[in-house]
Amino acid sequence: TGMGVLFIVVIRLADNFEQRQLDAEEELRRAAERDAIARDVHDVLGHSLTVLSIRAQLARRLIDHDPAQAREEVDRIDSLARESLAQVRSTVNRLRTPRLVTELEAAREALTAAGITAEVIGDAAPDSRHAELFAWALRETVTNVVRHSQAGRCVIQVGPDQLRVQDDGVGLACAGGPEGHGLRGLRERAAVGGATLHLGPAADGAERPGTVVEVSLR
Amino acid sequence: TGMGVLFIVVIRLADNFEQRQLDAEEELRRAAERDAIARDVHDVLGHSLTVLSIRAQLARRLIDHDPAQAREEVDRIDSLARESLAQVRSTVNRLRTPRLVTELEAAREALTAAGITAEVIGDAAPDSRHAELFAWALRETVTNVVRHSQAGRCVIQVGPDQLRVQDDGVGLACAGGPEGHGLRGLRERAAVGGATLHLGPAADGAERPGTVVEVSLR
Amino acid sequence: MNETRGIRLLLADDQDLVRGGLAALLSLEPDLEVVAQVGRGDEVLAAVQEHRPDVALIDIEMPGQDGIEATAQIIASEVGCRCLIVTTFGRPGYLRRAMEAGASGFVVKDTPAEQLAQMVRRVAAGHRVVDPALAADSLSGGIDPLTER
Ligand SMILES: Nc1ncnc2c1ncn2[C@@H]1O[C@H](COP(=O)(O)OP(=O)(O)OP(=O)(O)O)[C@@H](O)[C@H]1O
Ligand SMILES: Nc1ncnc2c1ncn2[C@@H]1O[C@H](COP(=O)(O)OP(=O)(O)OP(=O)(O)O)[C@@H](O)[C@H]1O
Ligand SMILES: [Mg+2]
Ligand SMILES: [Mg+2]
Ligand SMILES: [Mg+2]
Repeated sequence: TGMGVLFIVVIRLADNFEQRQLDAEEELRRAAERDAIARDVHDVLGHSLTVLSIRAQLARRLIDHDPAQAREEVDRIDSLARESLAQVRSTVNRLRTPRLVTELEAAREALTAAGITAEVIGDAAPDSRHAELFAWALRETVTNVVRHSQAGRCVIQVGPDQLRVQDDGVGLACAGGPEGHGLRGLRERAAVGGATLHLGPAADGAERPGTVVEVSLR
Repeated sequence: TGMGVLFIVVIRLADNFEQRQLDAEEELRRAAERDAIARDVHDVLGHSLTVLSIRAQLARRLIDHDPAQAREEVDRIDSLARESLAQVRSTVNRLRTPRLVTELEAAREALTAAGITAEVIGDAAPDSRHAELFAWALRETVTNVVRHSQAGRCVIQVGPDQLRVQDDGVGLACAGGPEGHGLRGLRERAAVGGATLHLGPAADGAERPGTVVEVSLR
Repeated sequence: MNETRGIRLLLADDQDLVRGGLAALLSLEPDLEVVAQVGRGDEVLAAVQEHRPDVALIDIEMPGQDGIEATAQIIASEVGCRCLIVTTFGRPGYLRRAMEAGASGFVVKDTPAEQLAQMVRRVAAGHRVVDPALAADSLSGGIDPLTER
C-alpha cells in the first residue's frame, strides 16, 4: 500500500492547494462585493445628504427675503430625501439573501396586495446554487412587475433549469425607464451563475404587449 | 493497491463532506454579515431620511404663516442631514475590507493629524486571516483614540498573535460613552476569528489612566 | 358621533419628529383632526378606546408591542376604528401580518402629505390601500424581523 499512501498524500496536497485557491478567490469576491456596496451607499447617500444640508442652509437664508424661492428649496429637499430613501430601500433589499421558497411566497403576496393576479406553476426544484440565482431573479422581476407593469396578471414558472416571469402589462418600452440596477445586477448574476437572461414582450404586436423575463441555465 | 484506492476514496469523501459543511457554514456567515449590514443601513438611514422628508413638507407649509418656525424646521433638517452623513461615513468604513499594511499607515496619519504622537512597534506579520481581524481592530481602536481619548501619544504593537493599542488619554470611564457599534462589532469579529478582546486602563490609578485594547489569538 | 363630520385620527409612532410632523401636516387638512398621539405600541388600544378616532395611523416598530399586534387588538375590540399601517420599510412578513391583523392599509411614512391624507379618506370610507412599492419591498429576504437586535 506504499503507492496508495503516496497517492493519498499527493491528492490531499492537490486538494489542499485547490482549496486554498478557492478560499482566496472567495475571500476576494466577498471583499469586492462589500466594497461595491460600500461605494454605492457612500456615493449615493453621501452625495444626497451633503446636498440636503447645503440646500437647507440656503433655504434658511431665503425664508425672509424670498419665500417663493425658499419654498422651492424645501420642496427639493423633500424630493431628494424621498429619492434617497427609495435607494436605501433597494440597497437593503439587494443585500438580503433570498431563499427561493420564501421568495415565491413573498412574490405571490406582493402581487396580490398590488391587485395583480398571481399564478405560480412548478415548484422550487433546482439545486441550491441555482435556487439562489432564481430567488434573486424572482425578486427583481416581481418587484419590476409590481412597480412598472400595471399588469392585471402575472405568471411565474419555475423549472429545474428555467425561471420565467410573464405579465400582461404595458411592456418594457412603454414603462420607459432606462435599465436600472435591477436588470443590470440580474444580468451579471446570471452570467456568474452560468445562466442567460432573456427579456422581451410577452405578446408581440399587442397594444399591451406585457413583459416576459426568462433566466435559463445553459 | 486496492486498500490504497479505498483509502483515497474514503478520504476524498470525508474531505468532500467537510468541504460541503464549510461551504454551508461560510454561506450562512456571509448571509448573516450581509443581513447585519442591511439592518445597519436600514436603521441608521431609513429613519433619518423619513424625518427629513416629513420635516421638509412641514417647513414648506410654515414658510408663509410662521417664518420663525420654518427657520427652526430648516435648521433641524440641516443638522439631521449632517448627522446622517457622519453615520453614512462610519457605516461605509465598516463595510470596506481593510488591509493591515494600509491600515497601519492610515492609523499613523490619522493620529498625527489629530496631534497625537504615533509609535508603531512590530510589523504586519500575522497570516492573512488574522491580518484582516487586526486591520479591523486597528481601525476601530484608532478611531476611538482619535475621537474619545484626548491622548498625547498612542503606541501600536503588532505581533503574529497580538495587536495592542495603548493611549495616555482620559481613559474609558471618563469618556463616558456607552459601548457603541465599534467595540461591540469588534468583540463579535474577534470571537468569530478565535481571538479575545481585552479593554482596560493603561496605567491603573493614574489621573489620566489612558486606555489599552488588546486583541489576542487564543 | 362627531358633529363636525371631520375624520378623527390617532397617530402612533415612537419617533417624536415623525409623529409631530405628521400630526402638524395632517391637521392642515380641513377635514382631518388629530385627536390623540401615542409613542408606544402598548398604549394604542387604550387611547383608541378613550378618544374614539375613525382612523388610526400606526407605525410598526414601536416599544412595548408592535403596531401589527396593536392593530389586531383594535380590530378585536370592535370599536369601529380602521387601521392604516404607516411604516418606513417593508420587511418580510409585515404586509401579510398586517393584512391578517385586519389593517385597512399599508403605506410608507414618507408618502407626500396630500396623498397620505387622501389614503386616510379612502380608508375612512371603507376602502383598502396598499402602496405597491412597499408591497414590492416586503418581498422576503434574510431578515427576520423577530431577530432584529
Ligand atoms: N415587468 C415590467 N413591465 C414594464 N416595464 C418594466 C418591467 N420590468 C422592467 N421594466 C422597465 O425596465 C426598466 C429597468 O428595470 P430595472 O429593474 O433595471 O430598474 P428599475 O426597476 O427602474 O430600478 P431598480 O434599480 O430599483 O430596479 C424599468 O424602469 C421599467 O421601465
Ligand atoms: N481610547 C479611548 N479613550 C477613551 N474612551 C474610549 C476609548 N475607546 C472607547 N472609548 C469609550 O468607549 C465608548 C464606546 O466605544 P465604541 O467604539 O464602542 O463606540 P463609539 O466610538 O462611541 O461609537 P461608534 O459606534 O461610532 O464606534 C466610547 O463612546 C468612549 O466613551
Ligand atoms: Mg427594478
Ligand atoms: Mg468607536
Ligand atoms: Mg418606530
